[in-house]
Amino acid sequence: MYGVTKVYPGDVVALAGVDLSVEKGDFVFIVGQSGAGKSTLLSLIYRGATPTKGQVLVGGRNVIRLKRREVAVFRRKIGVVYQDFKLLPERSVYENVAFALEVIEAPQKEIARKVSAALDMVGLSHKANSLPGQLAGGEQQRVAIARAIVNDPLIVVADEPTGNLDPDTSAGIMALLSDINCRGTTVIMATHNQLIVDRMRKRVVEMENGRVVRDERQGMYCHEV
Amino acid sequence: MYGVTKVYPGDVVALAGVDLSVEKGDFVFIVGQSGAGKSTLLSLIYRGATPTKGQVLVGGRNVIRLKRREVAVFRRKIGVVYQDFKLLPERSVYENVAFALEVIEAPQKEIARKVSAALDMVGLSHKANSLPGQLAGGEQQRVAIARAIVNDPLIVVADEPTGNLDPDTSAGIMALLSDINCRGTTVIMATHNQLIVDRMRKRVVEMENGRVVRDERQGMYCHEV
Amino acid sequence: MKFRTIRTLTSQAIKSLKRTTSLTTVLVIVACVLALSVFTLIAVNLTVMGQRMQAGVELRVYLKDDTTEALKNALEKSIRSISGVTKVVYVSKAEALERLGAQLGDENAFFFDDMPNNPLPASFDVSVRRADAASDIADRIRKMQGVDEIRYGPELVRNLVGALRVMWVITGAVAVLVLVGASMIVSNTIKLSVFARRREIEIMRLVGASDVFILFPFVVEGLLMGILGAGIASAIVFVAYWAVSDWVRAAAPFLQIVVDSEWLLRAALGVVAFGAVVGIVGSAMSVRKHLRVQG
Amino acid sequence: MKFRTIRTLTSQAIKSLKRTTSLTTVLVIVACVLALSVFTLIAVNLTVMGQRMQAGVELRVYLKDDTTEALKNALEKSIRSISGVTKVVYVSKAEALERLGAQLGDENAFFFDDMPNNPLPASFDVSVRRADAASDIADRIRKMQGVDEIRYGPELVRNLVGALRVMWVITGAVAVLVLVGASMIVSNTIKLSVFARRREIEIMRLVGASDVFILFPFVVEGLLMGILGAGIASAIVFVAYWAVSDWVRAAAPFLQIVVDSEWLLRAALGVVAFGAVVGIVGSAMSVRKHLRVQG
Ligand SMILES: Nc1ncnc2c1ncn2[C@@H]1O[C@H](COP(=O)(O)OP(=O)(O)OP(=O)(O)O)[C@@H](O)[C@H]1O
Ligand SMILES: Nc1ncnc2c1ncn2[C@@H]1O[C@H](COP(=O)(O)OP(=O)(O)OP(=O)(O)O)[C@@H](O)[C@H]1O
Ligand SMILES: [Mg+2]
Ligand SMILES: [Mg+2]
Repeated sequence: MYGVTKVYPGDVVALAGVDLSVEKGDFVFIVGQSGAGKSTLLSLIYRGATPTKGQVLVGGRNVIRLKRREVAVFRRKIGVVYQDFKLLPERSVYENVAFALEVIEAPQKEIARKVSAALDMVGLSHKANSLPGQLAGGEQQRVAIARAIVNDPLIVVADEPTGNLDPDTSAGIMALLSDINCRGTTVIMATHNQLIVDRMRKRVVEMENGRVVRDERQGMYCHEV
Repeated sequence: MYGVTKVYPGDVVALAGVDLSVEKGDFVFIVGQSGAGKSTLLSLIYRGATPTKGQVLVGGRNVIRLKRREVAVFRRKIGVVYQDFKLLPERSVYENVAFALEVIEAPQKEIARKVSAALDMVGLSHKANSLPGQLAGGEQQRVAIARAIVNDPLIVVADEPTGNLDPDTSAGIMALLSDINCRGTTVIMATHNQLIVDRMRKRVVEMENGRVVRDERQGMYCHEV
Repeated sequence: MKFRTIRTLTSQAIKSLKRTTSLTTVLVIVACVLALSVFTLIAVNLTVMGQRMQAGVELRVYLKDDTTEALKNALEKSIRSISGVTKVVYVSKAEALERLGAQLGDENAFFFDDMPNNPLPASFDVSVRRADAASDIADRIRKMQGVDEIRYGPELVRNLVGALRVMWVITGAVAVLVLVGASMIVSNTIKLSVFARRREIEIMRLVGASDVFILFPFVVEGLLMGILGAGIASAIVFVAYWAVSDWVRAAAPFLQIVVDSEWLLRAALGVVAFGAVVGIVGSAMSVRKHLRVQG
Repeated sequence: MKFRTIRTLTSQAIKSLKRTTSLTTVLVIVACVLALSVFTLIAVNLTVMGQRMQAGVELRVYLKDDTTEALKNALEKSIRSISGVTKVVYVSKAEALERLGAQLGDENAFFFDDMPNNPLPASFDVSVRRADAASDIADRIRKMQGVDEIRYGPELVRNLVGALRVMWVITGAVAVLVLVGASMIVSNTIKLSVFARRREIEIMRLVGASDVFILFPFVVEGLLMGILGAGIASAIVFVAYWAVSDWVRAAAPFLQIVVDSEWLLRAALGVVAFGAVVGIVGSAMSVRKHLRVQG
């Protein structure tokens, strides 16, 4: 799903010549040490950053060549769970999730229905009117997840979506992502959660210092098990 | 170390009659589901919030009765790792860590020495001049940890300090906290990381819906093992 | 954009307007519009007054005692033909004497009754359109045949013309200053409020909001702020001007302040429209620039 | 606080000042100080001019022809004793005739030479301190024995006094408006910049920074902004005023503009000090209020 990629933001070499391709409908874990370049790799997919060298192809389109107006349209097809959540601090949980539908100008009724469903799925219906600042860390993370999945994206990019969640809730979220994946959505997820990766037995890409050092179908979190 | 505590922020019952006492030099894990009230409990210790009912005693002092000026002085003796890091976005990593020493007006030389040492411990010496926005999630978390331990606090309060860290780096941080604990510092840590809790075999306090439901010396993450 | 979206975004703009931070911008706009209005009103009034005063400037052209009727008529014709001259009135020797009598007052007039011969010369009273052209016109007339001497209107009027010119220049300079300063402040204030919401804008972009979608609430907010600010300011000016002009009419009736309620109302509406434009353009430009930087 | 800490915090304030967000506040201060200065200078000049003009207001008190020397002296004494009267000059019948001759000009003067008897009355020229008291004083003099009639100074002077009064009131009103508006805007702009840094302030408090520690950089920033803003403004005013006063002296010399470089310099320093105080107080208050709310 994308070709050659290399990035050097500033003087820091975050990605050093990464080649990776993901098929439509895949479920991929990106693992690796802190600072290995996982988030940077993911940001190339939703065009949060552009590579210094190399090309990124998503759905057959060259992401780098997108014009300003096209970027916004392009991003609407990708649901992203950011590592730092990126919730609008002055809007309620409901409004935050609804925002992803408002930008595609969906009918009000459809918005209401889909947002309720998404909040139900992450177990936060009772917090719909809270502001992000009034939520527990794990609750904020689940709002971010709800926003990413609410408009049935083609690709879900999730950066450490269970970092602030207890094992039970994490399992629920993983079940949710599996479910979405079964319905054809590509899921690319960066994580440090060994238990989850080992239990799921999906494709695992391990990174180190900006390079892909391992790429296994049905892999485990660790190199040698 | 503190007495009866109860909190009701807004209409949400985050803590419902919690009794807990921690001895000087203890190492305590707080575990529990997302939204169980762990962060709220911790915030009472460093007076990030005040209880609606009940009293909080830290080092024999009633935290609620502190005057404005005393609060600042009090907080300097407690190192806190916030769940959302709370780094100053416009200061470098070095300045962020140094800030905890600047507020106690330490000599410039001592600041330089201690900050370098703390950044070494979390493995971020090479990023000293970066801004928080230019760091990976796990790197930001480690800056927050460095700031919490840099001025040799009496108590370290850590809220999910390994949420964005890979198992190897997490192990390093836990070794660091154990080390600090051995030198007499009380460590209170909220976490979802089952592996860590199970491996350390320290005191575990489990919370559910704002209540303490389990409190074991040398406990495991889960109820029934 | 669909109409529904516009409604949603507008209601968001109104919500955001209610937050305290927008107050600054509204206040700045109020202050700027007030300052501009005050200066404009002063300038308009000074101009009108000045025109009235200048219209009254006269030259008195004294004729030689031996001027013939024919020469007098020729002279009148040549004076009339000078551009800038608006009126020429002949004052005969007899009329001049009468005028002097009136000037000296009743109690002194009697002593002219038994005057052996009239010593006063005949003259033309020449009105000129613009006071500053008076000396040029005087020079031209002085060279004509039959002219004995030329006198200007009172010194004070000429001085007043100079004073008014000074006032205009100062008013103009201050107005330019206020305008430049005002637009800088407004644009900077909006920039600051965009800066305060930079995270919000970044997040919106990442979620796939188009530029227009992000711009729109800011533009509406700017529009509302502009209308609000300019509206408050012109309401204050409108009421204050009525009060002041009433008071001035009582305290200094000869100033003849310009009061034309229709004109004022139209000006106020113009000011509000101006505020709306400033608000829209200011916020749109700031946000747009910010979006560009973000890439 | 230790000196070292003060140094550290000050350098932080300067760093933060370099960011664009502070520009707004500096601009607002510049604009406000400029507006205030311009109005103050106009007001000062108007006042001085007004005082000069009013000093020139005179009443002419005509005496009856049969007034004895004794009565004349008594009258002079009573007029002098009226409060508000600054000067009393006696003009005899002969002097009055001379004055009329001078008024009428050389070419008309000759016909007074063969005047049978002098028809003009003697008079007192009475100067009064304040023009608006003139009519009261005239009323009192009119009732005295030996007084035939009283004439005022020219109409125009009285009108000018009225016009000046209007100007003062407008200037005063605008000055009050500018002052109130300026302080609101400055305090709001600082509030906005505090708002933009609310997270930073919150984090500082959580790390154990005392109020003074947090306040200090803001206060220093406010101080610097105030000095900078007021400094720029007074430099502009200083230079502009020199230029304008030169130009005015050439264009309208009779206006006699106030130029006293020492006075101006002292005023400029005062303005800068004022700016510094506004900056300190404004920022300290905004941050303090913000800290209070945070609890
Ligand atoms: N905006 C930036 N400017 C400069 N360097 C950056 C920037 N963003 C990331 N980096 C650097 O690039 C490297 C890779 O960062 P990245 O965020 O991709 O790591 P990561 O694998 O996501 O780590 P983590 O697991 O801790 O989130 C890090 O060394 C980081 O410091
Ligand atoms: N400022 C606030 N205003 C209102 N409710 C709040 C606020 N902060 C927290 N809460 C609520 O209090 C409850 C407990 O929150 P808390 O942050 O203590 O949970 P937590 O155990 O730390 O969860 P997590 O593991 O997800 O961080 C949650 O339901 C949360 O929504
Ligand atoms: Mg990352
Ligand atoms: Mg928490």
